[in-house]
Amino acid sequence: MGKRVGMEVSIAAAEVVGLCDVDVIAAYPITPQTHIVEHLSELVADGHLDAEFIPVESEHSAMSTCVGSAAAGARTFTSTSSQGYALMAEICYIASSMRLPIVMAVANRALSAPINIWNDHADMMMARDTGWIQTVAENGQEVVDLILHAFRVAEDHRVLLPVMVNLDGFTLSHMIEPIILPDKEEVDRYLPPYKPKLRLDPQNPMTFGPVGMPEVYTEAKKAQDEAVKESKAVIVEAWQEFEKQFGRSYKPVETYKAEDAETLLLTMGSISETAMTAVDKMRADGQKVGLAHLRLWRPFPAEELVDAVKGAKALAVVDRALSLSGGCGPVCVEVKSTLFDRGLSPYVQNFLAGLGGRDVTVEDFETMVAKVGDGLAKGLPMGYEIVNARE
Amino acid sequence: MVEIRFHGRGGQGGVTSAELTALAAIEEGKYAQAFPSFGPERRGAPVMAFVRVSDQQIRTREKVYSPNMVVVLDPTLLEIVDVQAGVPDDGILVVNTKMSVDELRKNAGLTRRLAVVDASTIAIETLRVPITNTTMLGALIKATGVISVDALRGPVQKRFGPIAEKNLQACMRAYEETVVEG
Amino acid sequence: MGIAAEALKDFKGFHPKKLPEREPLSPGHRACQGCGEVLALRQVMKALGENVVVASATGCMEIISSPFPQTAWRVPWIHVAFENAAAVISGVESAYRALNRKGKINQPDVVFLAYGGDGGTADIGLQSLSGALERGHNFLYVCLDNEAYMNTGIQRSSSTPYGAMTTTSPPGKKSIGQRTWKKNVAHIAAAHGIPYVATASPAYALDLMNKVKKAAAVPGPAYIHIYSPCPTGWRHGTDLAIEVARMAVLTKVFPLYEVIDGKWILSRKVTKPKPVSEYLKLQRRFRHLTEKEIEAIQKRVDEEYEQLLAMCSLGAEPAEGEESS
Amino acid sequence: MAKETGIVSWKELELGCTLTEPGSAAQLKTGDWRSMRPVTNFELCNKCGQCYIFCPDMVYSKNEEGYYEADYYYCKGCGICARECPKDAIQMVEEGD
Repeated sequence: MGKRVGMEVSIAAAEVVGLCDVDVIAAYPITPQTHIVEHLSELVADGHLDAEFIPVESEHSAMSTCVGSAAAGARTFTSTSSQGYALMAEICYIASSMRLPIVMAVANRALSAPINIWNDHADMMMARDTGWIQTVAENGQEVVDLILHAFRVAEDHRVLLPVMVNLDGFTLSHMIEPIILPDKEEVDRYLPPYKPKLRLDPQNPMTFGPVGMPEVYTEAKKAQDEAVKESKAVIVEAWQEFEKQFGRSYKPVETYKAEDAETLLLTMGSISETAMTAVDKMRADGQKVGLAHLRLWRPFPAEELVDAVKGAKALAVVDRALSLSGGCGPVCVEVKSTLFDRGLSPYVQNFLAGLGGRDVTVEDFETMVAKVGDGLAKGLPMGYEIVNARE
Repeated sequence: MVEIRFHGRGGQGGVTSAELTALAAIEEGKYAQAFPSFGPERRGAPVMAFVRVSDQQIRTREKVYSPNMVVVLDPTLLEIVDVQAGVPDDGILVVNTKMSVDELRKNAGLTRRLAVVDASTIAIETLRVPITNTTMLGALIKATGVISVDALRGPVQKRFGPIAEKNLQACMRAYEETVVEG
Repeated sequence: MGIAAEALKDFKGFHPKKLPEREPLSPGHRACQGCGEVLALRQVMKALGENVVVASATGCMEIISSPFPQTAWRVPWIHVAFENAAAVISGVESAYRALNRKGKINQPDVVFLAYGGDGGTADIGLQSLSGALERGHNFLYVCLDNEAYMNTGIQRSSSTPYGAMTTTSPPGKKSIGQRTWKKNVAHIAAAHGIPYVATASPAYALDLMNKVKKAAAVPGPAYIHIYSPCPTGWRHGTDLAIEVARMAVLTKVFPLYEVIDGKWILSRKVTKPKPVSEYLKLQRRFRHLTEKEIEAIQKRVDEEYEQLLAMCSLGAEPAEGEESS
Repeated sequence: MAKETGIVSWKELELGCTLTEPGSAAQLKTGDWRSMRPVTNFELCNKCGQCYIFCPDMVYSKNEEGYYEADYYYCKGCGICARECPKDAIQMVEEGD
């Protein structure tokens, strides 16, 4: 059993990658991801991790190198943030389409302009349609657990898709907090050695990445879409196994005091913890408020979401990235679409909060809940607002 | 839950103070968070770092707005930073200064409970450098008891290696010399 | 002795009468009639053999060899995107290094090839190429230079020669066609201080194949810049690829040389060069050029060749009495 | 035939559309592209192999007597071989003649 220690979350992330017998790491520094790759390069330099650490010249090359490495059959890791993700985005689509089980930690950060190194979810939302599996951590322990989980899911032959583990930049990445790191035997028990299904091998030559003309592109995308959807069962199964072995439980959509809640907050990422504190406070005041928080962003857990929110009259959905001028933020789009498809129509308000490192406080959540209650009572139109934008 | 704010200058070790405090608390089996003020400030600029310590799991990712405890690592900051901002009435300020409590209260216009220690002198005499991070942890421990010196030992060893013992000496001497307002 | 020279000290070239029969790139590919680029690639692959992994940039050679559901590749091959073949092969090479070291595979002798056209090399892929060369991966990068973006319809690149007509450097009342001089990527590669750099031409097939064999034998990065005539884009007959490629060498337009451990070596000295006009007139992409412009090109070609000769002479022992005191 | 034409169900696609049959393009009859065909006069041929090494389409192969024979299944009729033959042993003739 691993020991509970205080450490920076980025260091813990690198440590668990080191425990996973990674073969190749290719990365380019960008704040706030840097501590993860710095520590990985130290682990390699000190001989604690037997891997190739490739200090590439850009994020585009980081992901390209990862694609080459994974196609050659190596367990492959990288990490980035924000603009770095934007630069590698082209290749992220290809990594997923080629079904390569790369694991990437993204220390979530806002996108320029204005340039801003602080946390929001613009980068992970840009990755929404790439076909990567995306999980979301709310604290340091979850970062460690989800990275370990990511390798197991990605490499499962029923899945073979890349996995992005999202952790809020600074708010998580630079936080020192208690972490239980698993020991090597525990990791080995949970994570079998990587056995590639297809591989670039002169003894069995294959052509990776052929031209897909109109006759096959549709089928290729259909197959990929099915694979991403089907991955959910394996993701859940791997979490169940994780709970059996480590005792910590994860679900695609998690809830907090939601059973009898009339109003639900819906969040994703580290603000979910603050939201729990807000729920406690409002519950103490006699309000029937609860929380649903997304652990899994892609594949989108529609059924689990419906189960979590179907009893609520009103939802306050918090987004941390904009879809400028669209009907609402990307999380809320998904929520509304899911509910509409099933004939559910609670009152939904969307709050764009915590942009570019702006704090999201307990008080902010209380205000959101009050606004939703007010809107529902008065029949105000549903929509979105950018929280705390000064007039 | 207690919240602590450290004021220092970039490069002086304020962030290290915060980290060591959290690590010591975790060593004691408590829950803790430590984080810097994530800014673009570079060496020399006034910076802050924060710590939360609790017996229960900490479920907030808010910034620290109302610290119960404030540690000022550099006396020159008193003139340029409102170190008392957000501190509740029953909060305490632990300040590196050559002044007495009374002098400090008068000169700096501080209204909260005070603890003072000449950490710069202790650091120079013990460590030969005016880096007061571990020294001020001795003062914090004396003034608040938020962590114990014993729990600090491990994290300091790990962080400072060969100079850990000297840092612990400075810490202990500050513990002895800190004057805490009644 | 440098690492390349050390690796090549017992080098044996191919015998012209006993070239390997293997065709790692199969027939049935869909290159244009008379394509000089696919011919160059065929020669490269014949030289490399089957124990190889290939990363391809987007471009003609990718499109013509891999449309689903058939592949012209008999060796493992990967195409990812336009600008990143060097980064992709970095990953493949590193994976093999790690997996061999960790005992997960036992394939220590695999050769790694990345190739791209001039667009994928001189323009959009230059950063990725530079990164891979600088990091010292053990691979060969081949630029198949047909001097424009042929795959997308003959647009100019930084490798398009001065005066050439392309669809984005059209000659007109205010333009003579391409207004810039060709970027020299072989020199850029050499500036990385890698063990092996060469230029080659499919018209000198044995020379090309021997250079590829050397590049594969050298540890660390190697770069070969291969002149690749494109009858479609250069507007010449489908039977002229070799003639044009040969003329490029004989007019000093495309000199053949090697840079081994930083030492520049001319592969063949052109002692009685033909006039550049002989080369230009074979291709309709140059037919709008006036005497004045042809003179300017001739001057530039002569200057660059003199520079190259000077660089090649640097490796020679200084003549007696020339030493400075 | 589905495999040759690529008209397949999404369920039949290999992972990531990877092609697992090496060199399957050799099935493609690029000889259909040709309007002129090279014909070698072996009486003039000196077996130098220029036609072989300069062919972009891997058309030529050595027969038992050491002469290079064209495989018209692949020959696109570019004419490089005829042009480069040092003995003028190869003539391009119109298809159908």
